[in-house]
Amino acid sequence: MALADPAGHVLPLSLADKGSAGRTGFWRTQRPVLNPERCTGCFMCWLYCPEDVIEMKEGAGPRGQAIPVIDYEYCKGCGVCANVCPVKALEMVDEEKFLHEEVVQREG
Amino acid sequence: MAVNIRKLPRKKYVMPGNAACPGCPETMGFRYVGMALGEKAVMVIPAGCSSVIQGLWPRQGWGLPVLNIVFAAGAAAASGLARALRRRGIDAQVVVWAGDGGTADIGLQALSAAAERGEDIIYICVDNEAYMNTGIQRSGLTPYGAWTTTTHQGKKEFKKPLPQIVAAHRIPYVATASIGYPWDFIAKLRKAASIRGFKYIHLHAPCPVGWRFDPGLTAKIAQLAVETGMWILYEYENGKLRLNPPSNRLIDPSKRKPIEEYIKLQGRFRHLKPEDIERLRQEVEMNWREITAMLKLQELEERSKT
Amino acid sequence: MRGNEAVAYAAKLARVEVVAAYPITPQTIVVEKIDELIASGEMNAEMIHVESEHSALAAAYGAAAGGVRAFTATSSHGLAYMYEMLWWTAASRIPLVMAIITRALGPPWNIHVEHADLMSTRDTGWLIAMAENNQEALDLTLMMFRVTEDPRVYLPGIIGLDGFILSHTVEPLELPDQETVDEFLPPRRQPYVMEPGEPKAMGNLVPDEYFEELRMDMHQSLARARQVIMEAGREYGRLTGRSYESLVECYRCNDADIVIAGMGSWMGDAKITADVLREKGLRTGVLRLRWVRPFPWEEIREAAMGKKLLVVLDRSVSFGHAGPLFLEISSAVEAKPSMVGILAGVGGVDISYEDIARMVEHIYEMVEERGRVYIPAYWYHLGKFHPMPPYESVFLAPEQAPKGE
Amino acid sequence: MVPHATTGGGLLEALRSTVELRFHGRGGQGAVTAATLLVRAALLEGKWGQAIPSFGAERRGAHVLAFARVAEKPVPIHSMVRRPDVVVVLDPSLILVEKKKVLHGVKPGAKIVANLPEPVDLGDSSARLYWVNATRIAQELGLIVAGWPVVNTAMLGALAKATGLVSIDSVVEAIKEHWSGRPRVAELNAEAARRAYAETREAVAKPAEVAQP
Repeated sequence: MALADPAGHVLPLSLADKGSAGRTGFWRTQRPVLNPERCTGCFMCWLYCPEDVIEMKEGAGPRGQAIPVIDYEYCKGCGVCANVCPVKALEMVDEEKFLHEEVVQREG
Repeated sequence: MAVNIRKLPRKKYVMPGNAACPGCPETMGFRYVGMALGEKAVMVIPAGCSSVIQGLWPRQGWGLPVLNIVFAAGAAAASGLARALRRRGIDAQVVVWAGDGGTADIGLQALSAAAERGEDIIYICVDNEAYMNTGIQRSGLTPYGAWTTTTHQGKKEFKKPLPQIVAAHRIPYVATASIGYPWDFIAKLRKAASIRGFKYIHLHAPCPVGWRFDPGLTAKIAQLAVETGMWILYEYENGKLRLNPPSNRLIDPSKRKPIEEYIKLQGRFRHLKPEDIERLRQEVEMNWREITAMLKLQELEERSKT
Repeated sequence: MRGNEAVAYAAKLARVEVVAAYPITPQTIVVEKIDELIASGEMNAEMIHVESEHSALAAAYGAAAGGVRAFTATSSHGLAYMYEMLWWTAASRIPLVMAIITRALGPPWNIHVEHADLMSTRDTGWLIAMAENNQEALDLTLMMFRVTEDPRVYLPGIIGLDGFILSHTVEPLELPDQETVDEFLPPRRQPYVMEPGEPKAMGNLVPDEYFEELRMDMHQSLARARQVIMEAGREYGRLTGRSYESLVECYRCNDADIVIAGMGSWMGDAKITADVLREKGLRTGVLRLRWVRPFPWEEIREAAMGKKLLVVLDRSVSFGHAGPLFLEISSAVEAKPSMVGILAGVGGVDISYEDIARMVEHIYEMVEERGRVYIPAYWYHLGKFHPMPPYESVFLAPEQAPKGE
Repeated sequence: MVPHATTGGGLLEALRSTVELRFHGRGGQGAVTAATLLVRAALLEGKWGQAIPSFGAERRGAHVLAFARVAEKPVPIHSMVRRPDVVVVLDPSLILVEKKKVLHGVKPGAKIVANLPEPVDLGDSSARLYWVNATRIAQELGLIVAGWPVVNTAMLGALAKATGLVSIDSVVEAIKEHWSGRPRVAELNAEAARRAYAETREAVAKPAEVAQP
């Protein structure tokens, strides 16, 4: 967040934080959905994710492998992760399918 | 210096929810800078996509300190900053993170001068081959034939051979890299940070919006550029040239994928006629001839020494 | 000591750590002198030998942002070339000091004095001071470091000195010793430092409303700088005997009927003019602007109050209107005396106290004869008065004006 | 006398009869083009119009705004639209998830013309909702660019139907002019507008509550 100046000046400074362009999850038309059975925990999706919205959760896969956890709040749905996945464990699914789910989560 | 992906820092050097387009290569590249240099880095960013990607005050989308600066001043401002931090005894690595315009065109003069002075900075050119921030206009690094909003018929000139131009300044380290090969880029950044003086890394960064391809293909297209030989991964360390994998296996043209595989995925090359593709192929061959000749010369020199 | 050397010594005494500059006549000596002082070990600083003025200010700015005192100097086209960096530096609130050795801009090439370069910086948010002589060039440079680094201000500052007239003219001056300067100038302060660690960004996009707030804060800080300048000037006087408490200098203004206003080296000549005219029975004084930003509005207003005639000398023109100082001073003068702007000495044309006396006498006679000013702006060229274009079509030329109206 | 001074007055009256519109879309979806085409259609009918892009470095996918004004006579105004008579929403998710922004400042009884698969509840708002599944129309016609359905022309058809501000014929003509060099693209977009015109409905009754999971 913004940095305060002790002398009370208004300064052109910002601090690193999520959401500097808002909740960019809205931008998605498709979202990556993981099939944990296929995932080998190779870290490729994490490595290439342009948005840094993938975290590798160690030991969380069905075979004890690390699996990606995606932050849909900010994931822009570019599909890079699905394309670099060597075993096609990530699939891009149309966002429309999740629309109501999201509204319910938000408002209901 | 092999890079173990699982041992790379997990810290966020790019903040989710920034203003980059989906599939942006610059945010990918920036993450690797953070992973390689970590808390030592201070970024100097001249005008370009990376200025805007930071998003809106009071937040910013890069996980490192950033001094934004006017377009032509990247290398100069970094020079001053690096000197000041050194004088204050602060262990820092000042990094210029500039686009192709900020590097090859409007920023070239300051870059050349800083290289000549041997300033202790790493200069990274994030090359997306056009002025993307203003909406896809041609740059000195736009390749032959590419459509931009100022080359509707396709660019008639060739890409400026910038890494070679910078290498001609005889600085200690010049390398090319690609966002398709993060481990190579990270290793090069780490090497650069271990060397005092001016270091230059030219990062090939395919832009889905400007090149007209599906944003999910950013990394794939970057890899295709290397696999077809359109982009060559190499480094000059104290003047000695070395090809890096996988480019080192591609000296033999038959090992390279046809450039059509790279071109056909991009809308910016859609209008190319066979003769245009041929010209582009010749340009690729020319680049490889130069590299090969240099390598042969080095080999001869080595042999004469022993 | 030449004016350029005075400025170089000021940078040394201020313990500047990084200097980045590109040579341009008539500023070159500043760069050479500083390099010499560094080479001889007298000055503990680094010189960045940049390839252009744009890079000069950018590199000095980078160093200042990195937390050290930084300095640069330029002239004319060099200043024009670094223009965008002026805005960037000021709005980022990083203190930094620059000397501008005033010179005309081409074409045709002309390396001589004119205030066009300095005046083009007025809207950029920098503090601007203008020296009358080499001693003042040195003193104001030292003061500028203190004022720009004051937490109430946090803006960069420019010292102007006239090309060749001061920059290359040898004048005796008193160099304060290092202890005195150290006492006067506290260690560097700035609102933030760019260094590794905290992931902050300087200058990313802001909402338009916040942008306006940033601009308002710059404006208010410049207004607050008035007080800071007066304090620093008083303190400087206490330590050196040379006080710069006021933003203007008034010479025999109090009882004057006529006041000559202006800035720069020729205002010394204007003081002689005042004496000469007083001998002839014309009670004349001089109002010299030592600071252009913040603009000494109150001081000018007060000095002009109740006078018969205010003559403003300008050494550059705002083409299509009049001299910029004349225009600015017009905004401050309330109970307007007869006020006339005169443009002269542009592109290094020599102006002596006799010229100034001639200007004032001529204007005063006209005013006396007709009771008021008909043409408010003239260009004084080779001893003749040329009415300024915006007015000549509206007002009658003096020779056509009916006598005794 | 100043020779070029405007004389006559009556500007406020002209402003009051002006229809003001706000377009909500995502960067790259063509909200600005939609506003421009609307104005072109209005001009074809001898009206006056003005299309205002949202200025700035908006990125693909981000929520962007565009504005338009349509009037019988020229109105010398250049500020953004703060109290819209009509709001056009190009993307279903915007009205679902950013409803507050979509309804912000609308005049009482304003018309909301939205791309939706089914009507939604506008809550306490007095605004009237018109909806059409423009995404489906675009998909069926193959109006897809870089994986995204292009819905802006369909939404112009919906706008014509919901407001009568311009006729569908003018919309089609404006579209054909805009893509004059690419007749096939023009025809597809024109067809999208015509279909949307035919399919646009007003959501009369409050729709059923979204089922709780």
